[in-house]
Amino acid sequence: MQELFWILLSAMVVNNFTLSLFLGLCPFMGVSSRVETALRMGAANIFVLTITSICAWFLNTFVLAEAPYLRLISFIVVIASLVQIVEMVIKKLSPTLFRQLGIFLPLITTNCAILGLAIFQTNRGYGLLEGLFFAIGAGLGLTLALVLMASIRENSELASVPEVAKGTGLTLIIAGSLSLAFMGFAGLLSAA
Amino acid sequence: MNGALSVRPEVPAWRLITTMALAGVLAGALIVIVHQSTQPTILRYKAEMLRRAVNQVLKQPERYETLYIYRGALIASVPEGVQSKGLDRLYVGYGADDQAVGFAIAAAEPGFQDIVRLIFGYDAMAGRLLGMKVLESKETPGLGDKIEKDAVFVSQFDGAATPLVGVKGGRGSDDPGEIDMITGATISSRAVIRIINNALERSVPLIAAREASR
Amino acid sequence: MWSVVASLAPVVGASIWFFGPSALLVLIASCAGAICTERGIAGTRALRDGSGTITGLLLGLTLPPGIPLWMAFLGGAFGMAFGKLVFGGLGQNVFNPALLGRAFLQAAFPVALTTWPASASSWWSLRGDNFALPLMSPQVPDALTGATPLGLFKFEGQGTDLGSLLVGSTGGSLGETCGLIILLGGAYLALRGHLNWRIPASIFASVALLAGLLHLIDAEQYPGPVFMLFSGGLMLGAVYMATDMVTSPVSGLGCWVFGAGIGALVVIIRIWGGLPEGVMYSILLMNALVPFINRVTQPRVFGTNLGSSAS
Amino acid sequence: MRSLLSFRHGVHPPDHKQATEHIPVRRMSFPDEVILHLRQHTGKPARLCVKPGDRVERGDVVAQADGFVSSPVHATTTGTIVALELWPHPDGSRSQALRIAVERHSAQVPRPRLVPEWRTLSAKELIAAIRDAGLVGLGGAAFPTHVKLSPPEDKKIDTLLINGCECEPYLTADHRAMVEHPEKVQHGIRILLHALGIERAMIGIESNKPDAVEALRATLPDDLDVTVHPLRVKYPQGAEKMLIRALIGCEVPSGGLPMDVGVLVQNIASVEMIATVFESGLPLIERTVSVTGGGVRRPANLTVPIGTKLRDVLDACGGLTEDVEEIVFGGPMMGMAQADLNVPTVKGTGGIVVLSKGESRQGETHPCIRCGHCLDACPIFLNPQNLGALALARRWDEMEAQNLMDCMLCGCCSYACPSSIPLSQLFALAKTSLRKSSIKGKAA
Amino acid sequence: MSMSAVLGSALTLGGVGFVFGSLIVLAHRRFRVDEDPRIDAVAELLPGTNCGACGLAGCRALAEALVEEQVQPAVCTVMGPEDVTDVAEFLGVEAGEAQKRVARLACAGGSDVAAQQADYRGLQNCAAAAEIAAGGKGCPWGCLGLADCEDVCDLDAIFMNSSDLPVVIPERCTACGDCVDACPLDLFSIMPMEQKLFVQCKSLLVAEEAKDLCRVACDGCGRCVLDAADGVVEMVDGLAVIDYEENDLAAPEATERCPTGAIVWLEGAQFERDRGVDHAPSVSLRSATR
Amino acid sequence: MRETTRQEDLLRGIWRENPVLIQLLGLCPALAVTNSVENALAMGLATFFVLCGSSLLVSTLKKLIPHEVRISTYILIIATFVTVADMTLEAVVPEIHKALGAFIALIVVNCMILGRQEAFASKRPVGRALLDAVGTGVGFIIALLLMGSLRELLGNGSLLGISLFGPSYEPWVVMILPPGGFFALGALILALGWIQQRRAPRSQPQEWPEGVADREAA
Repeated sequence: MQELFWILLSAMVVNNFTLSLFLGLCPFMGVSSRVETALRMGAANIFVLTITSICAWFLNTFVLAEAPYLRLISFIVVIASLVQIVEMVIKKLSPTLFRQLGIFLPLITTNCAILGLAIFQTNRGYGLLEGLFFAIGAGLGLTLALVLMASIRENSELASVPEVAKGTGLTLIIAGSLSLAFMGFAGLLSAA
Repeated sequence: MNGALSVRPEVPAWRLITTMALAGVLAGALIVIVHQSTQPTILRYKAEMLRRAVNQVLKQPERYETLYIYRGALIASVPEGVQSKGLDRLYVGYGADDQAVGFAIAAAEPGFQDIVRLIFGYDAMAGRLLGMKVLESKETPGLGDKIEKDAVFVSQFDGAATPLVGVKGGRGSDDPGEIDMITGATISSRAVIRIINNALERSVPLIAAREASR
Repeated sequence: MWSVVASLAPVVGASIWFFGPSALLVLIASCAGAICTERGIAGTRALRDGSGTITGLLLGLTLPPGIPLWMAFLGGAFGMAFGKLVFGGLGQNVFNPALLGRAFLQAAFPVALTTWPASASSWWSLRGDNFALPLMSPQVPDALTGATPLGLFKFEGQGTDLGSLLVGSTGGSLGETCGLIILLGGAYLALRGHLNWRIPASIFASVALLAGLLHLIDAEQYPGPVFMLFSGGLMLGAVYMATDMVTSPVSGLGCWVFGAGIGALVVIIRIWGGLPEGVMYSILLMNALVPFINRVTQPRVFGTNLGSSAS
Repeated sequence: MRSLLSFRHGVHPPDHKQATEHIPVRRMSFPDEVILHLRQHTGKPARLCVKPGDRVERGDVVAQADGFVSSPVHATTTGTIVALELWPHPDGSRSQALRIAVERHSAQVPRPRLVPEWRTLSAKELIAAIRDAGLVGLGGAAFPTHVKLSPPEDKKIDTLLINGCECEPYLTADHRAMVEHPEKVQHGIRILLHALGIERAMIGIESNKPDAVEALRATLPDDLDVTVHPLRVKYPQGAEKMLIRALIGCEVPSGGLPMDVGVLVQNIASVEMIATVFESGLPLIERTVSVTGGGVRRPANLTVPIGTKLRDVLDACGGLTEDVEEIVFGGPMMGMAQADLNVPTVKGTGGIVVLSKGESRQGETHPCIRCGHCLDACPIFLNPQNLGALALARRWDEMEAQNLMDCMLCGCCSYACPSSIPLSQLFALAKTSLRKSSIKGKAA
Repeated sequence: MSMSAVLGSALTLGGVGFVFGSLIVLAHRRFRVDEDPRIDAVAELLPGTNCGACGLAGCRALAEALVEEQVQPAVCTVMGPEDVTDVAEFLGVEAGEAQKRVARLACAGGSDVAAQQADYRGLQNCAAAAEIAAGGKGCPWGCLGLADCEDVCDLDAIFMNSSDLPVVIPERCTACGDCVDACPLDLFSIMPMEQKLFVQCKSLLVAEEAKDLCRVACDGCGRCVLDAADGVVEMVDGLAVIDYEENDLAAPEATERCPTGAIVWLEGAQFERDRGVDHAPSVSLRSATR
Repeated sequence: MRETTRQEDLLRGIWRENPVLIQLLGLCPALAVTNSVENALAMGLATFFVLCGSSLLVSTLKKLIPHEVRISTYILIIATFVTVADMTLEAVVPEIHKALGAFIALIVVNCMILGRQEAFASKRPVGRALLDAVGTGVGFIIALLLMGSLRELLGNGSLLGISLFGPSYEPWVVMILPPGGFFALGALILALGWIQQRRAPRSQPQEWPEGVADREAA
């Protein structure tokens, strides 16, 4: 149990996917100007990451055991297609949910966090349960980073930011500062 | 403006499917060919790395062999029909007289920043360590990564009595079980000690059982 | 702003009393870093309201006395440039610039930032290699290094007696050792209306509560609330850093949430984290949350959600 | 002091009332010319019913109410109508106004007229009489009184609140009215209660006017449920919603009116004026104005004919000092700055505050440091800090979503701001912009 | 490892490709949104500034309207004439006549000619100043000169001249109407360039009173009414008003006897022509990272 | 789309439309693996290889790939090249491969590569597509090298492992940690913006009309 908890916390805050592994930077820079959007993007991410984790575990265990060299290409093709199919299913079953989350799904397909999760999970040899905790932790971490960034950017929108720093410059500096602040979580639960 | 303004004609379904399938076939073929030509080099390198690590922590044995942990016991060769791939393993080194000099045990647990992966040699007879080598860590450069790079720290593990006890630097005690921790990197140092102690806790009964059965 | 500087005078005085000329040098260097950067980048637009001096002083007070001066200067410059000026200057920043500078230094030079002087031969002697050449490592003899009360507790399980914690005769950063003087300065500021008393109050309350609970559960493993309150940078952080108006919530409720969050994070990092001290990171993390807190703690507008009294 | 009734938040500006609070009200002599704006009240401007060249006597109707939410305008002096022309209005614009040349040697005695015996009138007739007298709320907004007295059928009024707070600094006209004519105030209350058909009235007075509390308590009627309540000295205690919160203890719903909680609020000056109307038969043609501030040589409370030019009022008070900085109609917190000495007083003008250099708060604006003082000051619990930032970015719609429309522009936030950010001015312009765009939206 | 492995993986991936190719085809057929493909094609040609000068909500909306032949390509004044022709040819419609429109300011009372009554010291923007005694300017209809229009103009088509009047650069103005919305005194209006006769004043005051407040105010003398063709200019409440329905009859003669110069004949920009400055400032470069 | 010359195709990606510094594509590798020049160079070369390879293939096959499945096909092609690059690096420079870790595989989801296919290679002749890919790839390498040298220089006092400041240099450890990546790129972009801003008004100062000049002076 302790180990699962550590996996979750590690992916969420200690080695936050975005702030220390630089995964999912595109949405982090792009979809982080409004808190509502960021929250929904985060939720969509948690969802897709969970699916990916299960998917990757399945592929690793049953399909790719003999041909690990096809791992990358299978991951990307399967994940991309799966996300598309999930998108369609949601569209069909719940238009409300689709409006809330669905529009982000295509954006997530080519998000490095998703592929990154699958690869890290494989490299670390996580099982199904460990993988799930890892995925949820990573998703929560992404959401946390996105929401923090979005609320800060909303705030800075009203500030007299110097012309050169507007946009990316400031976003990167904020990201750096967040990353610096998250260093405080280093060693969490592993000091004992 | 030229031909940019044209409306795309409908494409028949079979063409879409064939394109995808064909692309898949080509991709698969290409990957396998490259895989086959690079695989030997990669495997050779990996084996070489492992050999070096084991040799280092076992203090240059004559030879070593791999033991698999299978159903709670150490075995030298995997029974028929069992995949060796997924099994945990350790390595036993032999001296010139073909006596086992020690076991190389790999272990991984969270350190300060992320997982620390290390291998250490263990002399089961004397209950002492032979050496320790960190294989992979993401500890703070210049501080935590001293567990890997600080020769003084690493050399303490040569011949250290188990279980290990970490002490704050500068005490100058001669107790062989005491490891002087790195100033400013107490957590990382402690992690190394903890990883080794935990791994021993797991492995020592296995080793004892194997010795007993001999 | 200058009144905040004035209220810091006793803290500065105490740090010089405890750490000798080193303290003064470090403070001057960090202030110089902050002020030069402000003037250099913002030019004439830079405000002469003392906010640069506060940033420099607060940064200096969180540094160990033996730190090379070039590092103190760099920290001030970094905090000012990336913590404040890129956001558009006074009033627009999200993170406390002094703490950002300190966090940067901590991440950049972890060894120098955790080297505490054990004792000095005389008041006049320097507490470390203050005059190390720019970009070069300080030369610190081992005999000089000591440990902070929190470090002692975390890594060696040793307590420190309450009297020395209160008076400040322990190892630590320049301005962090003497809790009583800091409280005094805070009280002065609160009376003048320059400080929102809710923030330190909620920080103290949540730290005391959480630490007290844990202490009740296992007094051996977890230190008592008084030790938690008076050790490390908690006093300085709670009174002078967390209360920076720009980087704290605007509404009363928001301030309570903010303070409670800092307190909780401090206890979490100190007890379960890898670092002995977490005040700086706690405040920075909660700084990052402030815009979000402000969003969710908008005051209830007069005449809305009246419940039964409306009819 | 803690036990006194009040509301939450608000500010404590220095009251500066000592200059005039002990000086009895005096009447100013008639000026040479009065300017009567047709738009002196909230609602539709009055419709002219005289023409240039006509001679009018004091109290004659010169413009009829045009519709229900409107109010007639009466000649405030005897004289000849010179012209109808565009004249500076206290709100800064130019609007249609009558110029009346005052008859030099007239006794200014009004025509003999019938004084309505209010006790014999039905509520409806009484309200009609109030309308014909051109009565509007004299607290500043100048909302026609008869409209206020005719709530819709489904709103039951059970309490009349009398606002004797006069929480704006400097102003003392209401204070003097309460001290000098408590019996008139009680009389006015009696008439209003009769018009509303209820028996309960509460008078709220800030506790810095103990003599007023004393005077009104001494004259309380025996047959009606009228009570006097000293209130904490705090701005804006006199705002309707704040007064209701203090006296009744409930909040007027956001976007609602006092009648939604069964209350009607009247200002002391209006109450006194109602009594005057029914005692003398004269319509609303003059009122007491506090002329005060460091920029006036002889501060005073003057009874001034409505339509007197600012210049003439100031002359009656000894003129301006050398270091005048700013002239404000109304109080310094919510009043309107004036740019032209030819501006005439209107029905809603209860104070003329002339600020000298030392008094005028013209601090240099600094960046917002998010200290939150404005949140602690705002009596209706808005977030002026955020609203101000949004206003600077012209994001009006978001401001509306954050309840900007509940802002009553009391100015507490601007007063509390240590960086001297003109927050309430920003909100005023945001409200104007929103009103403009909503009109446009309706038109489209 | 041999040929069989190569074949195996090739077939595996080929199969994967086949399956997902089919899936995509299925999805494509089933969930397609029917949209005229020409809309995309046209939208690509449009400038993409979403300026709104065409009167529609952005370029995409214009593309839709163009395809449905509700408007003619020339309503887009931002796109070059060749592009207009391209779009027209592609859609097989008439290009239509582009009518260049610009924002015009109905006030010429700069700080050099208009009287100032009081000092305004509050927030330095027009909207705020308009709230306080009309910003201290004598004429309550007059331009406050605090540049709200310049601030809201995204195209840098407005700059304030030395007497604090906004000058619209016709070459840059896309007639988006942002300045019209921003001006608290409603002084701006969007007008076709063809409408050259223009009254640069909104003051309803007449005679000396008008001229006391501003030397270039319309004082309601009525000379222009007499000098112009019948029905072109009319006096309404002491202000000359031009009936643009009769624009064809308008001629510069109407401005000749104006004692204040309130009525003008505009060939290009307002105000700047007399000063001999007729070229636009270069566009300031924005950071490319935005 | 405007016609471009060959020279433009090649040079555009290198600086004016630099994928990382200007277009902000491929930030993940630009931040994650640039803590030393060596890693940055390896990553840059691998990406360069993938980009050129897939551009070449995509523009060759553009007629055969139907519009509807183009993205899926591109991803397939890119993934193939990435796998090839991954294996080659592992065989040839195992140390660097270990340092780059999963980020080699993540080249697949580098938006820059897919972006070039979609925007350029799928519409242009093979030669042009290759020129564009080379330009963009070189631009990417340059950006990575800039980041790598800045971070290695400050964070380790060395370039390509060669110590520059002597043994007593105090490294800024933070620069090779994640926050350092963000700060380094942020600072680079700020510096570029600042240079651009400084240069912009000076280029055509005399063309400003009187009124504007007055206001600028005031």
